[in-house]
Formats: sequence, structure tokens, C-alpha cells
Amino acid sequence: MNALQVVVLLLVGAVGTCVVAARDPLRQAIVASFFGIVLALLFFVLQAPDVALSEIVVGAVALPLMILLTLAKVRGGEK
Amino acid sequence: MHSIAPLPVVVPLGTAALLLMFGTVLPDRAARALAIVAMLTETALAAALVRGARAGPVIYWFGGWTPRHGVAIGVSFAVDRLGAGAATFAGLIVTAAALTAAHSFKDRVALTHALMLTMLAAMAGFCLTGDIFNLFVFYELMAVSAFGLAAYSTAQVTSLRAALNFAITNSVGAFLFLIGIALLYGRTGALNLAQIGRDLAKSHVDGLVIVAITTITVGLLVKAAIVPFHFWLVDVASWGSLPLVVVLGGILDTLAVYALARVYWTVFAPALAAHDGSLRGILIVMGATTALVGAALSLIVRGARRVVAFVMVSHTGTLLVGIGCLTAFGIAGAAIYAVAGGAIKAAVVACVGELDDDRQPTRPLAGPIVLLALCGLALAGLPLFGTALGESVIERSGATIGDAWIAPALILASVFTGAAVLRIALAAARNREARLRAPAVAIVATMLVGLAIVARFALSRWVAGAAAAFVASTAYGRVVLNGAKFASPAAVRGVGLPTSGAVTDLIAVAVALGLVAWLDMLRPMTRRRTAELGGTTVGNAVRRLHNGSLGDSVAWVTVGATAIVVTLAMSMH
Amino acid sequence: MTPGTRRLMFLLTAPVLGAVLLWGFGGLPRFAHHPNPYGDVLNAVSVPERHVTDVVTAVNFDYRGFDTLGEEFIFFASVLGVVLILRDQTDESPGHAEDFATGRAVPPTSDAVRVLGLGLTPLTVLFGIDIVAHGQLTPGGGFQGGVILATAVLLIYLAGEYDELHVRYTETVLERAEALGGAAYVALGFFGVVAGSAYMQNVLPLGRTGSVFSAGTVPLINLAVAFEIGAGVVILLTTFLRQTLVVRATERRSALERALDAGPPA
Amino acid sequence: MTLLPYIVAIWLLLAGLYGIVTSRNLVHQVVCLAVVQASTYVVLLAIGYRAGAAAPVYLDIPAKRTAVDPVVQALSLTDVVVGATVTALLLAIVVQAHKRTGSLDPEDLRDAY
Repeated sequence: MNALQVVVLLLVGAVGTCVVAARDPLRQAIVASFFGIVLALLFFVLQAPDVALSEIVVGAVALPLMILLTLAKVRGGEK
Repeated sequence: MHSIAPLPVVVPLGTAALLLMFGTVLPDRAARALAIVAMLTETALAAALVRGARAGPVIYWFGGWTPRHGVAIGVSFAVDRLGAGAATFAGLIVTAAALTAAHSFKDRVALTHALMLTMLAAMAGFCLTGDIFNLFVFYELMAVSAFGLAAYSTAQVTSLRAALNFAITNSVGAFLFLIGIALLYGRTGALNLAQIGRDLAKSHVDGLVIVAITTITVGLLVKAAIVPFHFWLVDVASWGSLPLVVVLGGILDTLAVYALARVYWTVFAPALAAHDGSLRGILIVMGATTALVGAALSLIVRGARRVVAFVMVSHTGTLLVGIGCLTAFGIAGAAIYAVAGGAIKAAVVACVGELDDDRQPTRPLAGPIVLLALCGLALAGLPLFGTALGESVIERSGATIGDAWIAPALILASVFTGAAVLRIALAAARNREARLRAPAVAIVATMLVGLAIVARFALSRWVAGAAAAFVASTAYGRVVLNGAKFASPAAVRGVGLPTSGAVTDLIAVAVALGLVAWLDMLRPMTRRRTAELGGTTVGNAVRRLHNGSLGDSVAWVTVGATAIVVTLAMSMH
Repeated sequence: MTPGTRRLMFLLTAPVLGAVLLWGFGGLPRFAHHPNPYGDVLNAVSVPERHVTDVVTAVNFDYRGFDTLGEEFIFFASVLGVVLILRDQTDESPGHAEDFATGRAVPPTSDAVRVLGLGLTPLTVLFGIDIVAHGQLTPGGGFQGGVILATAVLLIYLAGEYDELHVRYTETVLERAEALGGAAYVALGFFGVVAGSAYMQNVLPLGRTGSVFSAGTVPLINLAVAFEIGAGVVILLTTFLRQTLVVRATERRSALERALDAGPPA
Repeated sequence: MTLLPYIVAIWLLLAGLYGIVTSRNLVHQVVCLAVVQASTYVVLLAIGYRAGAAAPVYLDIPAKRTAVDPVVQALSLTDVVVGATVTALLLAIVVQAHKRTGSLDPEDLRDAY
């Protein structure tokens, strides 16, 4: 295992923890998007470019977008 | 015969796509009819596969990728009689659900029926597949289709909560299952069930094997709603849309137990050999606990659908005892019990849905009340029904492996669940306001009750042989990987089932009737009001435990998984 | 259970579960030195047998193409589920797109955003098509390309204004496109059956390795997947967008009404 | 050190589960489920990785070159799709639940006893 992999793995663990620890959903959505990017990076260093690409489009773009839309709806309803 | 193997999956999937394509231009009736035709086609195709597999499993390699030097490189279906039988039964239950769906699904009918079709396709694939990752794919397809249907009544917050509970708990279960698959792949480099089994037998039973067994078992037990993983099922059965609950009670949780047996016999049985005692103990104890807890709570709780929810929990527990015996007889008993009990539960749900309805009365209620009473008797163990035969076969196989306590435990569970359903019938008979609205439901429920009787006589002929073929791991592996002829004399010859103890069954029915009479007729009115333990400490504790909290369900999954893995590790290692 | 009890229960058992899981993972071959016989076989045969250079695509759409059929229908089912769950309720009506939080109309999209959005759209579309078309050659394929194409459609929304009527019309078209993708995947499987062999068998001419039209049915399945995923993701995003911008309760509902909705306790 | 990927995976699994168990916000709870799922990606890809091997794309590498396992990558792709779809479904349910209760706290969804 090379140093880059170790660093990225630890980063994945740390950012994943931040996603859970971010109790405010709006902040969490942004952290989650970052988590998607870090995961994609991990997949890239594990020589999985296909999975990395889908993690970027899904985890870093599509899902955070849906979370933000949900939050927008929900906050609108709260007046 | 080989060529039709993919069709039970492909036909419903294709029809689902067509329904979405023409959903906006098709009249609702036409969409419904198209869906039902596809469901019946699946049933017929699966039934043809039961015949086709009578001389041994039918192996179908998708993409024509047959194994090379005994190494699988593609995905296969490995269709045996029991699997094809389960796929046939799934078709019947989903058809029954669709026939009763007219009053539950009014908006976007084509979409709801498309989801029922993807769910059916997933069930068929789940029953027929010979590949563990393919099993996972169908596990998820089944679940995702069901989530949308569970949340259909979006005006009801409880139904939304039930769907959330369902989706979150089942997803956690699915991830555990996937971790198990990854572990097995890491050890053997294979995804084909037979190949994993063959390679696993070469290594010794170590931490990896124990953890893989645990994660896969927990993933399936969550789906089967075995105590303490049952909270989501109680919520969905109480609040989910009716057609989904018909499917849930009829087959969905049963299939998870089926898959557990499939994975055990193809993957773990060759490797475990001498160690299987610990797994057997865990499965039987969990099954019996579930059967008893579900049965006891079905007598305690209030509300017809809630009662039925706990009857479902109890039943899956009994099934798990049958599978957990890890013998061919246990599987044979469970198969009969699954068909007869599943049909009965589906009928109960359909009838109870009628009672809940507050529409204008059109006809007297006699139909559903009589049907509910019959279902209650069937659950209590009236020898006319397949439930009684299945249960007695499970009890015998329990006694054969030295667990004589299983028989009284299961009989007690059936007395309680039977009494619980009889009480619903009694309450409905007393409530003069209630009326039956649609004759369709009564017809479907009658056919389901009939199926439970037919199962008693038709299944007992071939199920022992089918079960013997199911457990013939080595012969199965040779057929899948080497294209050999199926060599299992016991399976081909067929084996007689132990006969049912009719006297015990009749006593059980009498006790159930007595229990109902005592609870709801003989006791003074004031005591009867508290019969449901509404205000008592026990009743409150039970309800507080089943209050639909999402976090609770997941916490229990963690606790249950830990308990299972620690027990297995200590007894095997 | 109270939140405290539940948390305590979890914290007492989770470390044990973690430790036991780690014990199980310890039984795997050493990291980075796995034998992976299955993967090695496929790596060796994909290029000569299937004329596919991206082996992951060969696994997805050929060797294990049946899994991917299931996967596409998982996606299909969840889009149907979202559409069902977020369908218009009897107590809701679509209104004019307005800023929900303040009750004001949505400020018109600024020209800068519009130009940027419209400028980015063709680029995104090209990128998406590129990813789809080279599915069997380079990383990416119908799934990734489909999501990217869906994002391009969303850029148009960002650049323009949200027009309710227009969306109602496109929803039907999108649902048909998604269904077409799913149906095409199912139908492509029958090519093998028609040719007298197994379902999902890749029977079309394999072409020259490295060209866009190589690998037989693989690029066709890829295209079907791109269709389904692309349309599906647009449906998902517009359904959520519609909830945010347009749908509101016809009248403010009182707490009592909500309680009545919940029905009697069990 | 060679167990590090699995330690990270187990950590993500348990951290995500902790988030689900203790969450007081439905959107937060749903995103925590995605963290649980991330653990499965890490496990799968770690199992398929091989030191010094290339990505399984034979476009610009020689045919004899060893590559990492493509099978687990295909499995992870399916897993990513499954995760995204389940999250979308859950968010849709959350939107409806919020319309009905005006709250995002899972505790407000329980039966009150």
C-alpha cells in the first residue's frame, strides 16, 4: 500500500465521520458532496476509474442536488 | 425447457416497461388487465419450469457463458423444483394482490402495477438464480419496488413512516448481505453459489467464514422480519397499502427464509459439515422465539391489521424453525407451510382490508366473516389445511434432530395466531355496521383459502423429493459447474412424509376456540375491555417498543447481528 | 425506547460488532495481493473474445449483463416510486412558480446565468455523448453518460424559467423515454435467443477492437442504459424541483387536520 | 497496515449506523444511510486491488499487463446505482412526511404513547 492510498483512505474515514457529525442538513449536504469527491479519489487510486466517474456524477453532483432540493422544499414549508 | 428459464423474470420486466410507456394513454382497466395477464404468464412459465426440473436442476447460462474448467464466468439460473415452485406461488400471490388492488390504487394505476410487476420479476429471479450477486440484485429490486408501494398512501403520515422504516432497515440489511458476498468473493474469487460452495469446502471454518455466514444470515433475517428485526414489518403491515401487505404476508418475507436455505445448502453446507450444530441452534431458537413472541403479541394488540402483522411475524418464525433444522424434511415441511400459510395470510389481509373500509354498504358482510373464521381455523391447525401438515412435518423434523420442545412451542404459536384471527372474525360479526363492498375480494380470498387446502393434498406428493434434491449440494455443484447429470437417488425416488397427528391438531383447534370464547364471550364485559391489555403495563411496554421509531429498528439490527456473530464465533471457534 | 436508551444500546454493541467484523476481514488474503482468479480470466479474454478494451464495461454489459438488467430495473422502480410518492395530492394544486419562502415571484434569471447555462449545455451534452459512445473503450458508459446528459437538461432549466405547462408535457415524454430504455434492454437480450442461443448472448458482429462500433451488442445496451438513466435522472430532478417551486397545499392546514390525517392510533 | 481499508470500511459502517440511530433529522438520517453504503464500496474495491496493477482498461496498456479485478468494479457500479436510487426514494418520502407533520424530527413520526 502506498502513501497516497493511506492518506486518501484516512481522508475517506474522516470526511465520512464529518458527514455523520454534521447535524445541520444544509451543511451536511455540502460535506456529503465533498465526501463523494473524496470517495471518487479513493476509487481512482484503487485503479477503478469507472466507479470513480460514477461516484463523481452521482455522489458529488446528483445526490447533493436532490438533497438541496429537498431542503429547499422543506424550508419553504416552514415559513 | 431450458429456453424458457429467463422468461419468468423477463416477461414481467418487459410488461412493466410497456405499462410506463403507454400508461398515460391506456385506460386504467386495460393497464390492470395487461399487468394481470403478465402475472399469470409468469405463473404458468414458472409452473412449466417445475415440471422441467423434475429430473434435476435446469441450468441456464446468460449470454451463453458456460463455465470453463469448472470456473463460472457468467451468471446462471439454477432452477430446481422448489425454486420454480416458489416462483409459481409468488405469481399466484401477486396476481391475487393485483386483483384486490382496484380500491387501493386509484391514482396512476399503470405505475403501481408496473411496480408490482418489477417486484414479481425480482421474486422470480430471487427463486431461480444460481449466483449470489444476482441474488443481491433481485433482493434490492424486490425491496425498491416494495418501498414505493408501501408509501402509496401519501396522505397518511403513518404509512410514510412505515415506508421509511422499511427502506432504511432493509437497506442496512442489504449492505450487511453485500459485505458477506464481498468476504466470500475475497476468499474464493467466485460469485456462483455452487463454485463458492466447492471452494469454501477446501478451506477451514475461520473468522471470515463465520462473519460471512452472520452478515448474510442477518441480511436475510432482516428481510424475513425475524425478532428482533421485525419492527419494520409490524409498521408496514399495519399502515402500508393493502396490495403490498397481501404480497408481504403471502410471500415476501417467506422468500428471505427460502434464500437463507438456498445459500446455506449451496455455499455453507459443504464447508460447515461438523460445525452446523451452532448455526442450527441459533436459527431454531430465533425461529421459535419469533413464532412465540409474534403469536403472543397477536393476542395482545388492538386493531385488526396490527393483529395480522404479528400473525405474519409468528409465521415466518415457524418457517425459520423448519429451515433451521437443516434437514430435507425440515425444508419439505417449511415449503408446505409457506404455501398454505402464505395463502391464508394473504386471504386474511384481503378480508381485513374490507373491514377497514368505510364506504357505503352494498352487501352483507357474511363472506369475509366466514372466510376469516376459516382462516383462523387453518392457522390454529385444522387438519384439512396445509398449515397443519406443514407444521407437523416441521415438528417431526425437530424431534428427529433431538429438539422435542419444538412441537409444543409451535403448537402454542398456532393456537394463539388462530385465536387472534378468530377474534377478528368474531368482532366483525358483532359489528353490524360493517358491510362488504366488492365481491372480487371475497372471490380472491376464497380461492386463496382453497389453495391452502389444495396444498395439503397436492404438495405432499412431490415436496419430499423436491426437498431432497434441494439439499443435494454435491450433485447440484456437479450439474452447475461440470454439466454432469443430476445424481441424487433420494430426490428422484421421492420420500414419504411423516404423517400428521390429527388428534393433536384437533385438540389445538379446540383450545383456540376455547381461548376465543373465554377472552371475548365468557369473561365479564369490564374484563373484556382490558382484554387487549390496552392500559396495562405489558400492553404499554409492547406498544412503546413498536412505536415505529426508525432509530430503534436499526439499533435492534446492530444488537441482533452482534448477538448472532458472537454466539457463532464462540460455539464454532 | 428513549433516544438515550437507544444510543446506549448501540454504543454497547457496536464496538463488539466492529471487532468481530475486523476478525472476519483478517481472514482475507493480504491487501493488494488478492488472487482474484475470476477477474484475471476476464481481463485476459475480454479483448480477444469481445473486442472490448474497458473490461468493466464487458463485465457489466456482457459477461454479467443479466445483473445489469436487474440494476437498470432497480433504477426504473425507484423512479416510479418517486413519481408515485410525489404525485399531486388532492389537497394540493400547482401554482405559479414563486419563491416559496417569501411569497414573492421568482426573480427573473439574470442574463449572465442564462448565457452561462446555455453556453455550458452543449459542452455538457457533448461530454455526456462522448462518455456514452466510448463505453466499451474507456472508463464510463451508459450510466455515467446518462447522468451527465441529465445534468445538461437541468442546466437548461437553470438558464430558463420554470414553466409548469411545459413540464407537464415533458414528463410524459420523459417517462416514455425511460420506459423505452428499459424495454430496449429487455429486447436486446432476445437477440441471442433469436440467433438460437442464450438470452443476453452477444451475437452481433464484434467489429474492430478500439472502434466506437465494436463489441457487438455492448454499445447498443450502453445506449439503452444511457436513455433510461438520462430520462430517469431528469424525471427525479424535475419531480423534486416541481415540489420546491410549484406545488403547495391549497390552504394552510391546521394541526387538527394533520392529526386527523394520521388516523387513529394502532 | 494491510487491514487499513477494512478498518476504514468498518468505521464508516458503524459511524453511519450511529448517525441513523441517533439522528433527529430525517434528511440527516437518509444521508447517514449513504455513509453506511460507502463502506461496501470500500470493501469491494479493496478486495479487487492489486499492488502495481493497472486499471482494467486495455486501451493504452499492453495486453499482458496485470490489471486489478474488473468484477468487483462492476459490482460496485451496481452498488452505486442502488445507493443513489434508494436515497432518492427516501428523500421523496421525507418531503411528503414533512408536508404532513411540518417536522423533520423522526421522533415526531412515532406513535405517541
